[in-house]
Amino acid sequence: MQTLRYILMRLAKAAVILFAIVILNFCLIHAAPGDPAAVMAGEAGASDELFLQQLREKFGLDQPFHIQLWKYISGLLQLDMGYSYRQDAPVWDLIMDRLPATLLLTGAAFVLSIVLGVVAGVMAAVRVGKWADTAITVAALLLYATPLFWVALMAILLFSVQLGWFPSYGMESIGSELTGFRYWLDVAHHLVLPATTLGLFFTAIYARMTRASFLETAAEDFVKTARAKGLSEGRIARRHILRNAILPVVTLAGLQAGQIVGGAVLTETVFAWPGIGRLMFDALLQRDYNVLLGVFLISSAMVLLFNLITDLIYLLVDPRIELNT
Amino acid sequence: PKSGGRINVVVQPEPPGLMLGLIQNGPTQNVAGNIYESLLRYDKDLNPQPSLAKEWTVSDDGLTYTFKLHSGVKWHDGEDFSADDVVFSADVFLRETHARFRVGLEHVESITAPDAETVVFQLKNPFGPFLGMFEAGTMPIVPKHIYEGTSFKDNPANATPIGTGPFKFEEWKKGSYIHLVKNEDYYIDGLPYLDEIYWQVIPDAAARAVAFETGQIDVLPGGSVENFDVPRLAGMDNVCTTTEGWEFFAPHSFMWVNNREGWTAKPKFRQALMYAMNREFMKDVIWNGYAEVAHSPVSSKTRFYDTDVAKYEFDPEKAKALLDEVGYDGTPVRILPLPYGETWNRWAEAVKQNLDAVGVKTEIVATDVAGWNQKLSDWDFDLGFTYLYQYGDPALGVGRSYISSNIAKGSPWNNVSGYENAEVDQLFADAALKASAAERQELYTKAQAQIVEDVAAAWLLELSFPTIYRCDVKDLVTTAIGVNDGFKDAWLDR
Amino acid sequence: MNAFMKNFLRNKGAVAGLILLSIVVIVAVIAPFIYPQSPWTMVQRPFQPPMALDGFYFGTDVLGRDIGAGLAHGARVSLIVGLVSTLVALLIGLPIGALAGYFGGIWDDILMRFTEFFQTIPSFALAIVIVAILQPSLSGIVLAISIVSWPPVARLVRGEFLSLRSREYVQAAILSGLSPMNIIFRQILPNAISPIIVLASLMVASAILLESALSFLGLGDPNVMSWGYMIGAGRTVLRQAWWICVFPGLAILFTVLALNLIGEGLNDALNPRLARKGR
Amino acid sequence: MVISVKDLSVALPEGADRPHAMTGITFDVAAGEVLCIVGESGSGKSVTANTIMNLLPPGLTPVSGTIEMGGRDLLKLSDAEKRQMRGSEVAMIFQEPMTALNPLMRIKDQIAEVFEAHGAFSKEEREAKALKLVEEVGLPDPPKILRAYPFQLSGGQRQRVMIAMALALEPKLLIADEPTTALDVTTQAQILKLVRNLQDRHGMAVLFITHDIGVVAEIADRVIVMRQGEIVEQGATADVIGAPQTDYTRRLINAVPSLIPPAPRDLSADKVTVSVTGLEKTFVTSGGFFTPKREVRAIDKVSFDLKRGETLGIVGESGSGKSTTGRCIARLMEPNAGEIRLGELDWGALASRELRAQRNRVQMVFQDPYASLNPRSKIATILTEGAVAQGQDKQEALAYARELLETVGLDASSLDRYPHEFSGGQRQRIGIARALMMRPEILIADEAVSALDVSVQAQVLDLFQKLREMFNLSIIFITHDLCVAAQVCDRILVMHQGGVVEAGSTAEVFAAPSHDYTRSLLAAVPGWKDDSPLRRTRATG
Ligand SMILES: Nc1ncnc2c1ncn2[C@@H]1O[C@H](COP(=O)(O)OP(=O)(O)OP(=O)(O)O)[C@@H](O)[C@H]1O
Ligand SMILES: Nc1ncnc2c1ncn2[C@@H]1O[C@H](COP(=O)(O)OP(=O)(O)OP(=O)(O)O)[C@@H](O)[C@H]1O
Ligand SMILES: [Mg+2]
Ligand SMILES: [Mg+2]
Repeated sequence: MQTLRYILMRLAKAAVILFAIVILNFCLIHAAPGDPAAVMAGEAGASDELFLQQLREKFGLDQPFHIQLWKYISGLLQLDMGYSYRQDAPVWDLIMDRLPATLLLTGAAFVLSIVLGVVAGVMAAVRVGKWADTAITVAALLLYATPLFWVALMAILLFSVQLGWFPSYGMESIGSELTGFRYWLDVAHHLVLPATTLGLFFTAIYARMTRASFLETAAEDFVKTARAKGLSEGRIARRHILRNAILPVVTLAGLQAGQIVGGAVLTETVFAWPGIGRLMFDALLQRDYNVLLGVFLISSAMVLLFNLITDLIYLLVDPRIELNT
Repeated sequence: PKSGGRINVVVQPEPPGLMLGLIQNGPTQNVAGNIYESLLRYDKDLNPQPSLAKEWTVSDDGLTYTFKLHSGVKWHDGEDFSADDVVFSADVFLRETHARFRVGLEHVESITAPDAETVVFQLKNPFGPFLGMFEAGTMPIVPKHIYEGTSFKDNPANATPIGTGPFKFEEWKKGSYIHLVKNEDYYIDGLPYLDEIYWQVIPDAAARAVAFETGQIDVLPGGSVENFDVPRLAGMDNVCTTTEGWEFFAPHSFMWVNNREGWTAKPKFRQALMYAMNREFMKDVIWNGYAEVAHSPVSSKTRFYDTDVAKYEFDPEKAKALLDEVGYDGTPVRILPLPYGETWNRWAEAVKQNLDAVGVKTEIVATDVAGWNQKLSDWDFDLGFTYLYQYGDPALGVGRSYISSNIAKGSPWNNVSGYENAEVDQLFADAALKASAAERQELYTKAQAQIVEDVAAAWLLELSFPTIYRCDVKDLVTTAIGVNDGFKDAWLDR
Repeated sequence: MNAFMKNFLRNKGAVAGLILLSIVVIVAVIAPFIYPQSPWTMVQRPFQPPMALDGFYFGTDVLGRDIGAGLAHGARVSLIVGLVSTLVALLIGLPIGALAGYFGGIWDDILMRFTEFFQTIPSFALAIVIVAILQPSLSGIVLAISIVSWPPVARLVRGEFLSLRSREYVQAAILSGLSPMNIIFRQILPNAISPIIVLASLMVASAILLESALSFLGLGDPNVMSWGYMIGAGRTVLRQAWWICVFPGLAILFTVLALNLIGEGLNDALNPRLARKGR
Repeated sequence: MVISVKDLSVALPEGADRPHAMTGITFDVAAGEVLCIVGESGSGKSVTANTIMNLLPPGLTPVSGTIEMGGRDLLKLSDAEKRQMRGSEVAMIFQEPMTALNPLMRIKDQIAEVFEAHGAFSKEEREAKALKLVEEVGLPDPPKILRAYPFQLSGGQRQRVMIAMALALEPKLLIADEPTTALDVTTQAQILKLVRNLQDRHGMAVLFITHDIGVVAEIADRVIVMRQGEIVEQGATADVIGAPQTDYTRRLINAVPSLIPPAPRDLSADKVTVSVTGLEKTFVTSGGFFTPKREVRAIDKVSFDLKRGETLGIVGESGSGKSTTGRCIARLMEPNAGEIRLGELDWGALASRELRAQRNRVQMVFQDPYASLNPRSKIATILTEGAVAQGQDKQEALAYARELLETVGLDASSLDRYPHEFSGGQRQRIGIARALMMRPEILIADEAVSALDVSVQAQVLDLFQKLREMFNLSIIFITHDLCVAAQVCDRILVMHQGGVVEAGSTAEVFAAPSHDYTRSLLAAVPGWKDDSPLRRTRATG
């Protein structure tokens, strides 16, 4: 019951934040030079006043700013995210078209990074000071310091072009008309490179974080108690240290799970992954306001959702927690 | 030729829509040129060829154009195509939606369909380039039965384009690909040969190159990879390139030079700019040789180019002398690059270096398409990169950039420089209305000489966009618009 | 202070980082002397591999510009972007965090909601939008990076202030009748400074990465030579001329690495318990 | 003998304060015996215990000696044997009950884990055993405790859980490293009794480490006195405490504050400087997930008067509201109700600007000598900044600071140094000097000596007495230690759950406590039973 109330409270708060975000973004985006009509005119290779006026009228851009804002918001309140005139489709459809791809990519990257990161971090912490620790720490540092797009370029060069192991772009073999299991296998094959490159950076973060947290927890009193009980080191590491050390990692993961939705722009660009990061970037360049706002709204909502989920997970893992509403 | 097979082509950027009657930007034409058709096609010398019209006649006074249409043509939804569709498209639909086509319509008195397979265009006055206006991008024929009486821009059918072309729209997975399939009921037996075309969206130029290399892509239409990549890709086994298929467009690059204010308003200063630029270097290095130096507002690849036009060769000393003469005081000149990819950025940098070298201070103003458009439309620039199509005739593709009646804020496609010369205005006006090619040449030669003398704009290069494709793709580029309608004839030798 | 230096210098990684960073800083400072010409000047034939020509140890790029000159001048830009945007982020985040942490209550509520709000918007996307609005220019990029990177500062500072505020010496200062400003700046801030320094060193690193990512997307300032620009410009020819992209990539890698190593070193030397709060 | 330690030396890592933690110590513990190790901080008590457990932190290595138990040398065991030995033959409990249990595991699992680690019993049996253990250590509602997480238990309960875990496999030796230091007197008394009882019942040997002579007197059969890693004295408790052989031991014993208050002073003539009436403070914690919104009534209708030159002791166990009272009077915290007057002035109603101007009248000395001085400021700054803020001239303030430093027993040259260059006792003196710099009328000392070693504690207490006389201060002395209160306070206020349960002159309260709670507090003070050797020694000495 209390959980439910808590969740409802959080959702209400999230709605307020989202509302503020919508307004801010609306103002920001409209502050950018040019408008969608101008972009379309710019791309068309020919245009005149009439052409622009028709477009602006059609897009509703001829109306005063506050009316546009009001229309957008009242649309949202009716769960209507507006229409992309450029792409001639409802924003909701466009986003839903692309969202699964992004979720798949970031989800895979997320799972990969957290699993790999935690394992590497624990391995380093357990062997602190030994060569394995040094190797993991150095590797994590290097990954952390390398530009993501750079890794992506190198990965394509090596694994697609030189070795031919993985496709270099896209989410599926276009036109192969695979179905069922074979289809998913194909998608998985395409997923390897982008998910890995996107995940590696976060792997580095989790590894470093886990290592630090693990070492810190290992110095706590209850670990000494566990030793005094005669437990084996492996069991102490697993049941006592790791479980406590993982908590800050969970927090970070929650924060980042939301952020990588927006952060996938680079990966989606390099790998031509048809996700919403790319949709956002294109929409920005095309001043496709509604789409851009929609993507922002959705990804902010994701962030809030993931934060909530993290807090709920925290609740499961840590009995001490007192959630403040 | 063999039938069958599937082909993968890059489309870049992802088009905003495929309804060619509404949108005529590059990628839309690439894809939709195979869905929609017009009355004619043009061979590489810009001679008209049959398309929806199987034959046509022009009256001697140059005022009456009569087209006989193919019979048995069906729209992709199974409805019959008829001359009414043509009249509707030209007279109603495109009049409302197509800015460039409207220019031609000004010379048209009436468009009629005496019978279901005949269309007659009656002109008010002779209009030299009129026969060049029946290309799919200029005058796409749209289905009357779907659009008549509706709001064209909001018609839901825009999402599933219906044409008469050799390929039908099948699926568009946004951000990923557009799938076209063979039109089984195409009115020419045996055509097309291909079963399907996948137009793939790959946002990153390097990724496009890799996709071609790894065999996932068969055709890279012109401009889809950076020029630096072309020689490498062209050098691969079983890869062919061609610079053909751009004759109709003859892309012509130049910088708008703000003729209104600042130093660029001084003709001598503009001449100095011309002498300062090493356009051979730009051609060889930035365009990898896939270009020619542009000496005139008219492309050397189209009709009416004057080979004797005065040429500004690379001559920094002369540039400096001219700058001294006008007393240039070091006020920075703003360069607005074209936000179309790395090549264009490098180009702006090269221009900047050339100008810096003769002592002209410069500053590159980076923007995206929207910003570029806005700055040009608002005349907020000193030098602004652009490239324009010639559309086969100076009356269609050149005059618009230099005549004073075309000076208006709000569009980057009119006389953005703000060049005003009554004599030039008159020359263009006269030339358009002449039917005889010789008379027209004379007028255009005069116009070119004057515009070049005044440096109304800073011409850079006549661009070629090599199409890169696997050699087993045959007959890909057969017309003056290349892949835009190229898959009608293409076949796979596999 | 001495103990701090000793601690810091005992850390091999930190020393390596310091040396690396010093090299970068020195190169940035003396860039105009080793490469007096503008890095944009086309000085040689394009696409010359490293060492192929005398004096062009890093080769030339697509327009025949000296990559060495680009690296040296780019070091200035990258460092400036990193430092200035971190500074600006600190200027935003520090007061917000300090006020929230010190005064608590309603202030804390308002300021932290504000911070959360900025943390909710995906930061990279926000940076892109801001640059697009301001149109790519160095100041726009710096501002965008600052705007997306201040929230962690605010949170960290708030946390520190929250815990330091109840320290007994702060209570004693209140009892001494010192003004809130005095307490914030003289009593609390100096004690919160080590984690802030550590965070700042890491922020410089991420700002450099962020700038390069923006450049990669074509949102860099075209008038200044930065490493991100060089990679962005060179990636299309990565296959023909690896050196155009690889050297600036390595430069970023090493600089960011150095900053991270220093950050970790500072972390260990200044405050061994910071690791989890830092991010 | 359950265990015998012979000639044990443990080396410290390079850079430590001395080369060895202990050198050549020898002792043994017999079954059914409680052996106390006592000594000042850093004397090597914990290292000794950890060596026996084979739980030395990295860097510390036994360099000589043997620890014999059941015919084996514990130092020579393999890793597996060591693990086997821990928990089953030797068990250990630690000082900090708050952190010694895994916060994420239920009590049940933590106890059962001991069996599991040693492969004892089936799953069901383990649960049953755990239940029995929890009952045996006297925890209320055992099934509920088993299901609880550590954070849901009080400190004393957690320490009982620790003991239950230690007893699980009936070890022959129980090592307790200051298990009661962090607890209230009453809880401490219960735990000591529990240890004693259990030992009687199970007949095991107990090695009990403490720095509190009172605890030694209460529980030990035999005592070892350690200093600087060496044993300076050992023997039966009655002998060592009753008739200490070495100066060191004697000093330790004498430093223990006596529970016997000195003769009362006559203060009837003095003016009232502070008068508090009906003070209330309620904390509202925002509701949490498991805990609904909660109100804590930290203090409830507290009233008292304080005269010029008088010392008022506020005593009570943890959480009784002592600090809250002090902080409200210092106006570091706003009470919900009640009046505080300084003489005629309505102190509690001063607005913040006026308050800041008069802050100097009430000053505090804090508990933690490490946290109460700004580590980034020089002593000079720490001492003078308040005075300067009040408008005093910088040079004058410095001169006064020098004077005060000498008054509190520090060299004037200390001004140029930083806090970390001083010992805990010295820092506390600086803290006192800082308070005096403001020329206060009222000094509130919140647990001002609790963190100090007994010997240092005695000196600081003396200093307080001296200063009170010199400056004619009114002092509110907050402490949980009745012995300390007995030493310095003229009057005592006993607090319990936010309310004042008893107030009166120290002598009266100690001699004839009127409230049950006061009585239980007094009874819980270790080592002062009528027949205690400590009482004897202190009475004579
Ligand atoms: N991990 C360690 N590293 C270095 N020195 C240590 C370590 N643990 C203890 N020491 C040193 O060993 C000596 C004995 O310490 P120990 O902890 O046994 O003292 P103690 O008597 O238990 O003191 P306390 O009453 O403060 O707990 C001290 O000088 C201490 O500084
Ligand atoms: N800032 C606060 N917020 C909420 N509750 C508080 C706060 N400070 C104190 N309390 C609660 O008020 C009660 C009294 O606390 P106080 O610190 O006055 O006790 P104390 O007698 O000084 O105890 P100790 O001996 O442990 O210092 C306790 O229950 C405590 O939990
Ligand atoms: Mg100890
Ligand atoms: Mg207290």
